[in-house]
Amino acid sequence: MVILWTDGLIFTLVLAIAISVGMMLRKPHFKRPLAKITQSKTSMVSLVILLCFAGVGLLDSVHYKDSRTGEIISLLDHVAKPLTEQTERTYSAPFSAYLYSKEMIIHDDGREKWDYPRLKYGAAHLDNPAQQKWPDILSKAAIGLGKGVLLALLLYLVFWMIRGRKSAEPYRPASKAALLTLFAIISLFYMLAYLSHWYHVLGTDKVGEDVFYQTLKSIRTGLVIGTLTTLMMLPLAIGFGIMAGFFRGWVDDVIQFIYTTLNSIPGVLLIAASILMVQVYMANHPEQFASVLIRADMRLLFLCLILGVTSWTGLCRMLRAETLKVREMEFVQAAESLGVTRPTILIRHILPNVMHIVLISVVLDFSSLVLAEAVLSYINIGVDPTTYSWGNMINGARLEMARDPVVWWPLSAAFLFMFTLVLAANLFADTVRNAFDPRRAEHG
Amino acid sequence: MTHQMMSSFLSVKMRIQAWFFYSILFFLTGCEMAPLNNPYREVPPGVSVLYSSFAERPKHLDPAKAYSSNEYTFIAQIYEPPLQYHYLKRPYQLIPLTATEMPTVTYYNQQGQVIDGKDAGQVAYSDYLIRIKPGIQFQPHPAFSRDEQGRFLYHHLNAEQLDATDALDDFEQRGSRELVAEDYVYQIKRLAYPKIQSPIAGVMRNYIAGFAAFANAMKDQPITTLKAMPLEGVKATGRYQYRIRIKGKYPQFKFWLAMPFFAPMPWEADAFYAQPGLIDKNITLDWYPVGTGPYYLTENNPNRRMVLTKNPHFHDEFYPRTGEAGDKQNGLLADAGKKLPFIDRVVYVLEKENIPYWNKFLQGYYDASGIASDSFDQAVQFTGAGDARLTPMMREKGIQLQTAVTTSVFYLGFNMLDKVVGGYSEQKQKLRQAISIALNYEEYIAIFMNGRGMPAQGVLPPGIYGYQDGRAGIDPFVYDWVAGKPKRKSIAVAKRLMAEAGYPNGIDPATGEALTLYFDTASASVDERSRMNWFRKQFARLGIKLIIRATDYNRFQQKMRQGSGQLFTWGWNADYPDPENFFFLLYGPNSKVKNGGENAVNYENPEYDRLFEIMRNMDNGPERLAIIQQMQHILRRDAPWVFGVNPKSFSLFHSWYKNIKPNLMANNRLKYTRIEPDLRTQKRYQWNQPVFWPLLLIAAVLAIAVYPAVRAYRRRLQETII
Amino acid sequence: MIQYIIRRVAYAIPLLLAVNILTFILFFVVNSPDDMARMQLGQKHVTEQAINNWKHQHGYDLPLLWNAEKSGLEKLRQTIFYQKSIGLFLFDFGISDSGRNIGHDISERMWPSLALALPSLIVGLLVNITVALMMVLFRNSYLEFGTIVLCVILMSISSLFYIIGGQFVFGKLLKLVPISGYDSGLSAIKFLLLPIIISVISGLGSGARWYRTLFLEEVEKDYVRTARAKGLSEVQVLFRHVLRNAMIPILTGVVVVLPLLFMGSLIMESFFSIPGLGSYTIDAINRQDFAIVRSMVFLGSVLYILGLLMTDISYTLVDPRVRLS
Amino acid sequence: MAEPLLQVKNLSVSFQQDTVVDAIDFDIYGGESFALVGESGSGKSITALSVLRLLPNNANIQADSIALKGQNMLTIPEIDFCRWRGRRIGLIFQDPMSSLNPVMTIGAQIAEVIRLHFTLKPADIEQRVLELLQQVEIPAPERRMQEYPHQLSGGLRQRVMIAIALAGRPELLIADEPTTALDVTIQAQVLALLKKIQQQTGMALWLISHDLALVSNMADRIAVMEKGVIVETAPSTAFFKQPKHPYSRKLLAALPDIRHCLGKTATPSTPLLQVNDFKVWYPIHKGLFKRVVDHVRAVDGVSFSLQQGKTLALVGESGCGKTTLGKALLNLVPATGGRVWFDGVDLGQLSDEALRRKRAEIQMIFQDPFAAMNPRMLIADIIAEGLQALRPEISAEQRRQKVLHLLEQVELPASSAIRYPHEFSGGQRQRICIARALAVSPKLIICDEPTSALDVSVQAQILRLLQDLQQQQRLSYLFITHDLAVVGEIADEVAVIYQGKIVEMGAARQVLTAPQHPYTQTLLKAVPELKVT
Repeated sequence: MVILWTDGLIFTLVLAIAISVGMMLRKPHFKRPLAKITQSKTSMVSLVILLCFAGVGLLDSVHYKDSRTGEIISLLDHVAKPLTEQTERTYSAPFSAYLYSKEMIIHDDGREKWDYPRLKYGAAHLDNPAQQKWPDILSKAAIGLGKGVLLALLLYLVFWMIRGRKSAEPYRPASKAALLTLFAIISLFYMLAYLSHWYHVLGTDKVGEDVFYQTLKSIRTGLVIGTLTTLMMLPLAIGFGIMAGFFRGWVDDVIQFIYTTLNSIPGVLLIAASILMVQVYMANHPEQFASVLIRADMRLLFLCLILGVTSWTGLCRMLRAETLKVREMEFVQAAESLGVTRPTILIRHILPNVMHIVLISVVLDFSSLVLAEAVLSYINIGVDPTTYSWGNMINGARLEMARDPVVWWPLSAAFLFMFTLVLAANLFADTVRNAFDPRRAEHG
Repeated sequence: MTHQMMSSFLSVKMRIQAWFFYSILFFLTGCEMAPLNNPYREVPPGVSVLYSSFAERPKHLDPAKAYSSNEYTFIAQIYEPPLQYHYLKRPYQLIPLTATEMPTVTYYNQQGQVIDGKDAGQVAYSDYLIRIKPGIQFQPHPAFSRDEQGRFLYHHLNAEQLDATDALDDFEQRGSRELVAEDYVYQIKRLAYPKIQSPIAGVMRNYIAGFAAFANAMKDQPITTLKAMPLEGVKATGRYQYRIRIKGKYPQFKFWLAMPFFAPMPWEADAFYAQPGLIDKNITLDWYPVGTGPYYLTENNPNRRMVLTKNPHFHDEFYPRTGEAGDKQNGLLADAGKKLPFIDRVVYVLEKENIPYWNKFLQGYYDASGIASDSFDQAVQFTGAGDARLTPMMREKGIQLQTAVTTSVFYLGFNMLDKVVGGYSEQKQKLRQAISIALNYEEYIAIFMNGRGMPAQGVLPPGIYGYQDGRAGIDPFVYDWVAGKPKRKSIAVAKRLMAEAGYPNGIDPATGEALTLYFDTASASVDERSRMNWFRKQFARLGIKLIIRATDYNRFQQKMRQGSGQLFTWGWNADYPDPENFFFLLYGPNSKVKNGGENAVNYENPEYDRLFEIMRNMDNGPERLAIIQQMQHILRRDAPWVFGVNPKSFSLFHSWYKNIKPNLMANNRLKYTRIEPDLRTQKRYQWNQPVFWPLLLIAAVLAIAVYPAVRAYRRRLQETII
Repeated sequence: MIQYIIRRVAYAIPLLLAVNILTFILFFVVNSPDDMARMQLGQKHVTEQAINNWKHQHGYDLPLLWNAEKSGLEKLRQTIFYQKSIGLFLFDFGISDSGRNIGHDISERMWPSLALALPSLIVGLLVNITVALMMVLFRNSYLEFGTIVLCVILMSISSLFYIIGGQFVFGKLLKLVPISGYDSGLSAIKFLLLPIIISVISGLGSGARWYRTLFLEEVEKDYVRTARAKGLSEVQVLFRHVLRNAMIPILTGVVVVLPLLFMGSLIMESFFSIPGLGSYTIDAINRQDFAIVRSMVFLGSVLYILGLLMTDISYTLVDPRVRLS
Repeated sequence: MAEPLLQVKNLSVSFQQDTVVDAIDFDIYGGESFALVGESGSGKSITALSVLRLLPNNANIQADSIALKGQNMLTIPEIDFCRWRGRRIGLIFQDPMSSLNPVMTIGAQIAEVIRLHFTLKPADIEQRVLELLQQVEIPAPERRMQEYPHQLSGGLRQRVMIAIALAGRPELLIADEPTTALDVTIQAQVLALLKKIQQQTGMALWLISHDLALVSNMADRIAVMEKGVIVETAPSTAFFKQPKHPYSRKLLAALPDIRHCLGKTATPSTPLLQVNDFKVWYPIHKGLFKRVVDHVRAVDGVSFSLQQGKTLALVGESGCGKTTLGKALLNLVPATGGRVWFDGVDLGQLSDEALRRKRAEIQMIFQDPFAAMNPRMLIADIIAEGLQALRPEISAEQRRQKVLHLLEQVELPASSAIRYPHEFSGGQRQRICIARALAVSPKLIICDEPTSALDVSVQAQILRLLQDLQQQQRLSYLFITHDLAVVGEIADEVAVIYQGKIVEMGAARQVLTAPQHPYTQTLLKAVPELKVT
């Protein structure tokens, strides 16, 4: 069991979320919005999707040293071992039995022919792909789907066992939708997984790695960027924001000065410089970064850090403004007249009343961060080129789009997954905002 | 900027008309029309313009500083050294350019008597006497322009003159003058001048007599004093002839004489550019060259494009009448004896990404192109015999393919100072040999270079004297000769070598774990990942665990200098077609760590060094060849490099592109090329017919999307309570 | 008013100083002057001598922040930081490490950036407002819902997809526009058409939603009810009252970014090889040309601060309630 | 009787599930002034808005008919109906500030209506605007036309609103709480103006208000609304003589009355709070270096003393500095000058810590019970907060007991301890606030308009509660209010504040019955008397 930096942080984050949700469930002023969220179909569906992504991400965050190769791999790698091992020479289309580029084939009889060679693994079990392929795919898909459905039903049974007693009447329609999505996802995913034993369901990339595997791996990167960054920035934003708003005077001036300075530096330059810095550090301390994975992980973490540093100012400003409002509220004055000390007032009166802003902005930032990762990777100041990420995939895809015939699947795959994640995140964020933002309580 | 605004406003009127024309036209008919996607402005008919590109702006256009290929693409067309390589003849052959004939070399011994110089040891110094053609004129340039009294117009610019100028074109007076030997001498002085920081100053001070002394003398003199100050070893012995004195014997020097470093530089240029205030407007010798070549730089906006225009004063030079066998059939002698150059103008457009470049090439907006590995399948296929030819699609476009094995080598180096991979003991040799076998460069070439390259068998690439192909030329430690082909030894052999080297199955007895090696790389691009994965796999086959350490180029170089690296890939591109230019990469005294030389692996083998010292001063001949063979063998045994790849360059040319012959030494090829503009125009029309219906479709969809809104609004207006 | 501006300008100076120091430190933690020299001098035959020459010529042979040898003020003056910073404050950016005059380059590259950014901004603004107004006009109807969903979808697509897709379809397949490049004057139009459209579309999702919320906030207000009570029709209400009030945050929001338009857009410019400041910056980063990077950071901060100032002023112009003090 | 101008038959309005207006009928006749009275949330405003179709889309309106001059409005399509608004039915809203477009000059806002409904030449329009402004008695109309709402005082704004409403020469003018946001004196003026205009133009006036006293002076007929139902409709004279419906009676009974002060007898007692030449000034910064050029004198040299177990009422209009004074006494706002003795101690001399504890003996009850409690905290915690802060030594259990005791004192069920503020009505919240104040067993409670946000009936209860508490624990109140009627109910002594200074002070009955200072007199005149003839 190896725990990388990001892994550790992710698990702490998960823990934190679990706890805070638990606490929120007890607080009625959270209960209402939460109820609102759980009642909306879209939010529940997107939540389920997000959770599924998160599941994959977590699976990919449990690392251990593989006894055989001594490489550090994650559970996901373990599950997807066949995918990692079945690498072709180069591109091949989804479900294809042939390589995507012609090359010299030397037949057994020594004849040489310039043609598309068969794949080493993809559809290798067929001896005459031309006729057999599609029937085979369909049948296998059917089997896979069937198994998937069974699995899903099984899960349902367990699920029902657990919470069947206290049936959640009010949430009926939404939870039904959620369960349906879950059902669909599980069975479809299982089908794909099943098929990928025989085929490259999303094709292979330039060096013949399975694109399906890459996209799965990319999920973790996206999630880490989206979540850890906020984790990094929250303390800064909340601390400074509230203090500036509450104490005003010189404290306010100093904090404002700090974030104006940070804001006025073009973010890209800041990020670029910092990333360079990490590389220098790694170059000077190679012993600490024994394996590619660790190096990449370090860089990823640092990227989150620096993104956090560049992005806390926005939230900070909002919190400051809100605090300025809240501190004028009469209950704060009442507390003062009751002789409550200022720190207590900060914690007990100010913080809880600005928390909804934090929540909203966190959820909103998530998607934009996931998108930002892609852009940064394009300018080579994103994640380490050896880490799987949608950004890197898109980056490669630029070249592939120039080919003729076009290599469309890596781009499409990245697009599909990224789009699903971000869309889900956005929809969810919307409902969260509508639920928690007092101003938007009335209209959608 | 004001300038470009002006030009833009001038072009406004006609543009508007054009746009209206297009827009009207396409809604009426979809028929034949001027391509909308033409990135260039129209050129007057009859003027033949060549379109090319540059990925990164050249750092220097000063022949004393420029050293990289992207700089040479420009200055080699502008500056003329005394010698050049024959365009058609192979093996590469030096011929006079501005010189009347090849320089005459006389050798002297200590006592100063003339000797034949057979024995390099005897030679104290050798004189190169060069005669240049009279009547050669410099390009038009304000630095030369004088008033009727013969005083220089622009050598003492005053304030308002400076304000008036934004680019070089703003000096309306342009003069010229005849090229004299003194200009060549002056340029060599510039090489020595410390402030200019010529990259070859370090090399030349070892050869040209008095070079070092001159450099020291000029340490803090202003550049204007350069003219007066004499340089002992270099003297103009007449208006049209000058002499260069070389310490000892240095046969390779004649190759230097074909490089822009030794092109003439008029002192007026320095005098002109030295004026304060010009540099603030980016008017420096680095951006506005002054040469005698077939072309001169008329527009230099490294942010967008650079334009070479035919030099009106260009001296008589003619297309070669003779070539090697087969040139006639290939039509390479069609223009024999015609006056050079053929093309009126060359436009280099800034193009960072190679995708747009490739697409524009296919659309006919670039005349020539390399092949990015991603577009390779689209362009090229291999026939049964394993040789490359164009795909049908390309052929029907009439595109021509040209291939050549470059005189360069990409190798994987072992840092010989390293404890694990370095050292000269039997075992270390075996370890390195094992790795050499395991790294299957055939596969590498197939995957990452689409077969554009051949596995290197030694230090020397093909086309360099001393290279042998066939059985004699293979690396016996890595290859066997099977069925008339070199065949890489099996992985089993490598494993055995590993065992003998003390790492059975790659297990390091010291740790008991798999042997861990570190691979340093400078680049961090995305496709690098797959390359690194490949390397990892290859090493894994020996049970070696490879760890990639990617940093930026600076760190990488630093590592190299400190010798803290272990494995790394690097390449070398020939300066001149002589084996010395490759063998010196492993010459002990050139060690990077010790002397900051080019010997990056810090290889040091007394025997090899001895042979090298003999070899480098010899003229080509059987005994030189013999020594070269010995050296090759030593290297193959010690295996300080895994001799990686000699890349093959594939380039594509459109049908209107004439006189194509690969020439890796000559970089002033431009003057020989000819294009047929009419053919090009016609093809462009044919290839770039815009497609409009999707636009209409989109419009329709939008309309449909908006319609319900309108209807809903109508309904809203009519609604009542009950 | 004047006094206010003066105060703000005075406030900007320590800000810029801080920015400058920060970038300076960030950069020199990363690479030493020697690295820079090597970077610029190229790879073949680089001698120590040459490096020292280069450092001397570009003034990198001084200590970074503190010169121990010198005495008194010179301790501060004779440092790279002082020498390099002082010019910036006079907007004399000096010579780049690769030997070109930065000020000149900036003044040249500014215009393409502007030619791309300004139209994108204006067109984007118009489109966003129209869509947003439409949503508000049909609020609580399936139409609004549909548009919101569309917006969310647009938002969820990475801008890279838009660019790649756009180039592929319009440039390569339909051959309607040049794939990339730039030209001065009106001939720039055909190069800019695609980038502008793309940036508008990619900005549409978030923009329209944001404006919608602004409009909705206004629609809730009492004076809108008054306007209805006056007898204005829905459309009149929207255009005469809601739009006008909502324009205040919108306009001021736009004003903030106005100056920054000069900085250009990194991605767009490098994809369409438009010779603007955006690509200039990217190149500088990749070439580690500190002089340029520093100048651009400085310029960026100046423009940002200018933007803030302009925002405050524009408030007083568009909103009668606001007074500066 | 003549055919009614506006006839509403069986009108119901509902949002989603809950019905806010339930099958009401009423008529309004030409030229009369009709008042719809009810407490907040009774659905009176909704009724008006629904008639004009100004409710948000999610409102569901049903009615047999709403007819103007016998013309059923329900069947008129929106596009035509919006021509009626402003033209045939004018509307005045409660809050003149937010009801005016902040970025348009008032001239433009009035002109808009005219341009909309009449085809006039620009010059004529301007002329008409002037007329209107004069009609609503706005001084210097030419100048005002060019000004923006924020440059006008509340009264003027409301006049502008009226002008806008009148601009269309409507047959019916709906005034929705037209004066609630205004000070007493202004209120009187505005009402007078409305009356006058109604007589001039002979249009019908539909007045919507919660203030029976006010209505009694204005309306010819009165309809009382309770929870969406009209419980009683009667001519005002009849109504005030003897209301039929119990709810009406309750309302009337709850009305505070100045005359109660007559019953008060001054029993001397020891002074608890003594304030001497108390000042609260806000600096005005100007210039490059933000020099202080002048001060806003919110409270300017106030001196008074409050006796143990008594109530001193600080009366004044909004912005006169009474609230500032209260907060300054609590040190929520820094005082600029003056001295304060609180039962014998000079607060100026105390160290911060001692001050903090001493100050706890002075507590405050705020105007807005909704803002006065942290919505994120349980009632128990809210009440116990002061105890925790000042007496950390007492155990949680004791604290719980104390809290329950307090709740009982303010007549709230013990169960409310574990609930959250939003679950309570305004009145209950105010009780909780009182409990919170009592928790630290103060000697003095500053009540800042404690009842002005409440309905009359609730107001009465709170006042009673306060009085009871005073009896039980000899509390002293510093009662800040603008409502003289309330003063009459509760105060022993009255201090009238005008522009930061006390202009008149004395025993309640004396000040209220025989005011000396002219300002006090105008105040008293302005108070709407319940007309019972």
